[in-house]
Amino acid sequence: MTDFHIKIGSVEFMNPVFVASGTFGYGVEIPDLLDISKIGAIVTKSISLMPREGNPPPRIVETSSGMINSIGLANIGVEKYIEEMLPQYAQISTPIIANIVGWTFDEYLEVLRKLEAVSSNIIGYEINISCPNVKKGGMEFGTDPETVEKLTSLLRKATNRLLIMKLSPNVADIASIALSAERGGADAVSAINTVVGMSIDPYSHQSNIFTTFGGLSGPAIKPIGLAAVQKVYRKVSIPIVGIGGISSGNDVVEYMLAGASAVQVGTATFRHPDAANQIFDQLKTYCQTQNIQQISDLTGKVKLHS
Amino acid sequence: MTDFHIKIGSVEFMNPVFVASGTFGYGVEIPDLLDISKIGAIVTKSISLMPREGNPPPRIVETSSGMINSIGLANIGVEKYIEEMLPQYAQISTPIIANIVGWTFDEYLEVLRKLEAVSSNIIGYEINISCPNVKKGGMEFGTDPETVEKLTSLLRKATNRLLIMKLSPNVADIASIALSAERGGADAVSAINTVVGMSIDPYSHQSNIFTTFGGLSGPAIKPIGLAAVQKVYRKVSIPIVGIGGISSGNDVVEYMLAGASAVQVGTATFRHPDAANQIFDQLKTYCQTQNIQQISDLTGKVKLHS
Amino acid sequence: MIDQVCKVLSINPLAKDIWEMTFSADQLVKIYKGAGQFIEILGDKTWDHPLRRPMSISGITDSTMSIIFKVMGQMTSRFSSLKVNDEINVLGPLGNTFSHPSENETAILIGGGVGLAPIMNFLNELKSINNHVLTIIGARTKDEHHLDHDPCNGMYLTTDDGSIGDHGTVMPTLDRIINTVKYPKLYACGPEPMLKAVQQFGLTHDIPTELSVESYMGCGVGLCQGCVLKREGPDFAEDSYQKKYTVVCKDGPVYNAKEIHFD
Amino acid sequence: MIDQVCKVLSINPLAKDIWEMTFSADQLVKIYKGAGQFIEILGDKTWDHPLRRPMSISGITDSTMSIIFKVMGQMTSRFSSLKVNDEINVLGPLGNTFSHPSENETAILIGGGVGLAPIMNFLNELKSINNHVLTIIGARTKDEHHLDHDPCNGMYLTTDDGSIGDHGTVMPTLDRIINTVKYPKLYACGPEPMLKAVQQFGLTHDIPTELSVESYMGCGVGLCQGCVLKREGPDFAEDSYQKKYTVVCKDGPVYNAKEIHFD
Ligand SMILES: Cc1cc2nc3c(=O)[nH]c(=O)nc-3n(C[C@H](O)[C@H](O)[C@H](O)COP(=O)(O)OP(=O)(O)OC[C@H]3O[C@@H](n4cnc5c(N)ncnc54)[C@H](O)[C@@H]3O)c2cc1C
Ligand SMILES: Cc1cc2nc3c(=O)[nH]c(=O)nc-3n(C[C@H](O)[C@H](O)[C@H](O)COP(=O)(O)OP(=O)(O)OC[C@H]3O[C@@H](n4cnc5c(N)ncnc54)[C@H](O)[C@@H]3O)c2cc1C
Ligand SMILES: Cc1cc2nc3c(=O)[nH]c(=O)nc-3n(C[C@H](O)[C@H](O)[C@H](O)COP(=O)(O)O)c2cc1C
Ligand SMILES: Cc1cc2nc3c(=O)[nH]c(=O)nc-3n(C[C@H](O)[C@H](O)[C@H](O)COP(=O)(O)O)c2cc1C
Ligand code: FES
Ligand code: FES
Repeated sequence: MTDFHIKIGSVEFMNPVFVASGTFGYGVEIPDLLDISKIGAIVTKSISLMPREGNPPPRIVETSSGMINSIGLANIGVEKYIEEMLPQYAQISTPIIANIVGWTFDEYLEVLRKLEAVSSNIIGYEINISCPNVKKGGMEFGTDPETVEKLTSLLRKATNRLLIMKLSPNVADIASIALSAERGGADAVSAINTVVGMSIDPYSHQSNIFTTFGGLSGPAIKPIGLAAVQKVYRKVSIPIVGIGGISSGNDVVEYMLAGASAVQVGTATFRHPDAANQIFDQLKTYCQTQNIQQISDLTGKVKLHS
Repeated sequence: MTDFHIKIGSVEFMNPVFVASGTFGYGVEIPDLLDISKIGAIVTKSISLMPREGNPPPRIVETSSGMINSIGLANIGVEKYIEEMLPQYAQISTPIIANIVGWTFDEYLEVLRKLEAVSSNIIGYEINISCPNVKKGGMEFGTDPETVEKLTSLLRKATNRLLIMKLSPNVADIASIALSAERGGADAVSAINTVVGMSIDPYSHQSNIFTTFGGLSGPAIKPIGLAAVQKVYRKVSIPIVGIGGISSGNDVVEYMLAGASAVQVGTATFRHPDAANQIFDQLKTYCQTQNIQQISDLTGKVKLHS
Repeated sequence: MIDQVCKVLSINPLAKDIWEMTFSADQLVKIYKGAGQFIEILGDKTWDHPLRRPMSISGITDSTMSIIFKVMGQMTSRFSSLKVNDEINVLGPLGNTFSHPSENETAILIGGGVGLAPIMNFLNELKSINNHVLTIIGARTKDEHHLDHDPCNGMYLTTDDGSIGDHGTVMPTLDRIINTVKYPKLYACGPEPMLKAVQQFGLTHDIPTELSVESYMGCGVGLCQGCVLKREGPDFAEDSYQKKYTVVCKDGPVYNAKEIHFD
Repeated sequence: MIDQVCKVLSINPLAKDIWEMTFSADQLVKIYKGAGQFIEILGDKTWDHPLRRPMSISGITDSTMSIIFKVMGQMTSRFSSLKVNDEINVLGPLGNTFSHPSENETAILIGGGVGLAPIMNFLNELKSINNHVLTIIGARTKDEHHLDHDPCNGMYLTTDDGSIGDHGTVMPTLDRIINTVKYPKLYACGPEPMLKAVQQFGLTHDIPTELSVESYMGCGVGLCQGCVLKREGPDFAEDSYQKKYTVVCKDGPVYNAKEIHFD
């Protein structure tokens, strides 16, 4: 029997397979066919200070082994989230990680403070920094090491709960951003968010996404996510949550070998709402046949040639 | 009948579908089954000052809708290239673009000068800047706008032939790099080179690539290439050669709509050695059914929603 | 909803590029709620085409479901090459249903192109409860029709080129027969221009109208927020997050014509 | 080489996880040079698995080619589910050939696992020109063999577990029969440990030895430089760019044992 417990910061999870932000709603409006109690943790869609209606359609399009989305961070806003969603978590045993987004330092901080202010069943926060910094001329928060360190330390001061900074892959050097998050006091980093992509209908000549650019996800980006995790693993000592194109138990193993302590499943859930559980089952089979005693033993154990 | 002529700098090409660097050798050792005279242009594998044996195997691995390579810029070096390959171009009517790589400014310049010094059948140069700058602590040339501008202007002074700077996608802001290339005097930019990726065998725990990190190519990265081309198109006025995951005539159309004047086919050639010609044939059919008079009319004509 | 591996029981061409496929669905039919609902098919185990394809349920029995589909692109073309006994993965039933006409109302069903799929299903549902129904099915030309023009039995075909049935879109026929009905209720499914016309017609004549809409779908189950459509008016369903957009796979695909806004 | 769409003519299991497939190849056979050559199969029109899969030619007629393959992963598993009349896209013939033994030499062919594919092809080629040949085929256990142990006719089987033929790897058998032959020439194809052992044996006993090697391939035609193997010694083929590495798909897959270096 394999031990599937993993630890991130001071929090222990029963199972390293989480569901990714934006692909599982708030964790309460889930399809009836699946048993969420078996999922390692649920990361909510990004929550902002004010409600957001999101971008006009078309919001999604399929690509080779992937998809592009531009949902536009549609969400009910933190107040309604506290009012309507938080109470429902009392009925759920699955750990909930609230994903927070903002366009200024203050916005991030205020959302976090509002959540901290209420006694809640949230186990921690994941911070979406793939968002344009309005004060810095629209550059993504996640592209500047100093900004990331400052944001992290601001949030760190405001909570003792698990604090995970979610890294953008659209940078030249993701490891240095991770280092900033570590210096700022993050318990962990997660990587990667979606990769900037575009798609055009050759017949109508129209952009297949209203906002022209969207976020590429799915198996197409798995190699990019794996490289990011390995690069970050070499640079920081805090745990890493691996994300990007995970659709099988073997994919989880690849991410853990590259350096992840846990993983998140995103796009795969759109093919099978129950994907996270199916992937965990495949992981169990792998561990049994490969005789893995402790899943956390895999973390960072890739054998390099050079 | 569609007119397929396109112009880059002052050079006119009969057909906008080229073959990409590193996927077609030097253009002379091509498989007997294909007629290269129909190809728009051949970009050679990267040529360096000294011969390079390349990286140890494993050098390639398949991924979802893509592959990772780490050939290590294996090549015979510029002197042998001049001696053995250049003379053979006399027999070929297809335009040849020599791709050049270096690890210092001087190396790039010396390769270019050596090629310029001999009367040759090369129509121009593509400069591979996805290479660590040894003087700058191993940061890729292609990630720093100043470096790119400096390199471009150095090379510009040394040649009047077509000068194309090949952009790396592994940056936060590819358009600003393109702008540097334009300022440095490049006739055009090409985008994109491969995306940093990794792959692990979950059973052996070994990296599937000797050098751990390699370059992701193929349809998986098409959305990334398209986004890059569109971003660059918005920022510069020199022509763009679109690269990344092109495997059909429709893909060429997408790239042109996004802003490309021509395209290069890479990985697709590994499935069908004749891919570039097949793709051009598909493009012809598309143009016929869609009644396109002039292929260059498509460039940049994507219809945006916002 | 459930996620069932289904066996293809029959697959036949109905008209030009239009196919009917019936598959085993014993689990799915148990939780089926009514005409208007759809399923999402995963035709391919590989990730080459990651997303499922939504298809209206066009027919149902104790243990089977049918769809009618048009070959549009790569996946529908692959569906058309499925053979009897091949397996497909079906997620469903999804979405809401058409609401039945009240006792004094007469249902006028309007289908355009493969929009006839849910319409035929609803027609059979209403027939089974002895409702009086009129049906108009539009297509561009004869080759795209597989039904008979049979006005005496309330089945009107239209073609843009007049090659069968009434000449023109569905609208002139609707305009003509609407006066023969005291309390009409309209139900339509088809291409957006047709839906717009029916919506306009219903609003202008103050006739209750339900439209089944299409939208590019990601998950089909309300998780991705990809399938949104703009709302009209202030009403909105409980389970969508936004006032401006409605989530078609969950709140739809059937809407009161007053509720939604086409661009 | 050419790129031909071929029809599957037969596909049958030979042993545990091992299949033989024969396909139409009228164009391919015309330019075939001899045993040792291989083909690259594109089993899938989608890009889910982008790369072709290299397979040694195991048999050939006027108009057909055969391969023998082992189910290793996703594509070989898909190949095993191909049916008669299905189409595959085949690129070939690729690579070089085994060189024939000179008149006074006796060929000893050694195959391990599915490495028997080019070996069987070469055996038939040599038989057709009346060469005297000895063949040793190794496997882990009986289930993986489909030939008969027939030492009288020069066919030796070995199994690691002794369940059929000689007990052990191919090496003890080779060691035993080598003394019955005056001028032996070794030809081997199989897993790397076996190739290493045969290489070592050939070098130690100064016996001319040819090895057919495997390598992860990209293009199969010399364009990608992905399939390299380290060289031993100074000799190198004209058409490879490097002294250190040889390009297996072009310079190989058959090498003089002195030429190459396994890690
Ligand atoms: C709720 C709902 C119910 C539905 N019910 C049905 C149903 O019952 N029956 C049915 O048939 N469909 C139905 N659809 C639509 C169906 O889902 C789509 O037609 C299907 O997903 C297309 O998949 P595809 O892979 O074949 O096409 P894709 O490859 O995804 O794309 C097709 C699109 O590509 C473009 N295109 C491709 N090739 C060409 C070309 N040669 N020339 C011009 N343009 C081209 C067109 O824009 C076309 O719309 C429904 C959709 C929804 C949302
Ligand atoms: C010149 C040449 C000639 C060849 N000739 C032949 C031939 O005649 N016959 C033949 O059969 N093969 C031959 N091969 C090998 C053949 O090409 C490969 O076996 C084939 O490409 C595998 O493809 P795949 O998609 O099935 O496996 P892949 O999915 O590409 O990978 C299989 C690999 O994955 C790993 N793996 C997958 N599943 C498991 C598991 N459950 N447990 C442990 N490890 C696992 C293993 O490392 C295995 O090697 C030849 C190769 C070359 C280069
Ligand atoms: C439809 C969709 C919506 C998403 N919304 C969010 C979001 O609100 N916040 C966030 O941090 N990430 C969001 N993501 C990114 C995912 O959490 C994940 O990082 C990414 O999709 C890569 O994983 P995958 O390849 O498994 O999907 C979204 C992804 C998709 C596909
Ligand atoms: C095997 C291989 C080798 C390559 N070698 C080079 C090279 O030497 N120089 C270079 O500029 N790009 C090189 N590239 C990058 C390609 O030219 C191209 O930019 C990239 O593969 C994306 O296009 P694709 O998706 O069509 O393959 C190589 C790509 C591959 C797959
Ligand atoms: S398709 Fe995902 S929410 Fe509707
Ligand atoms: S497989 Fe591409 S060079 Fe050998």
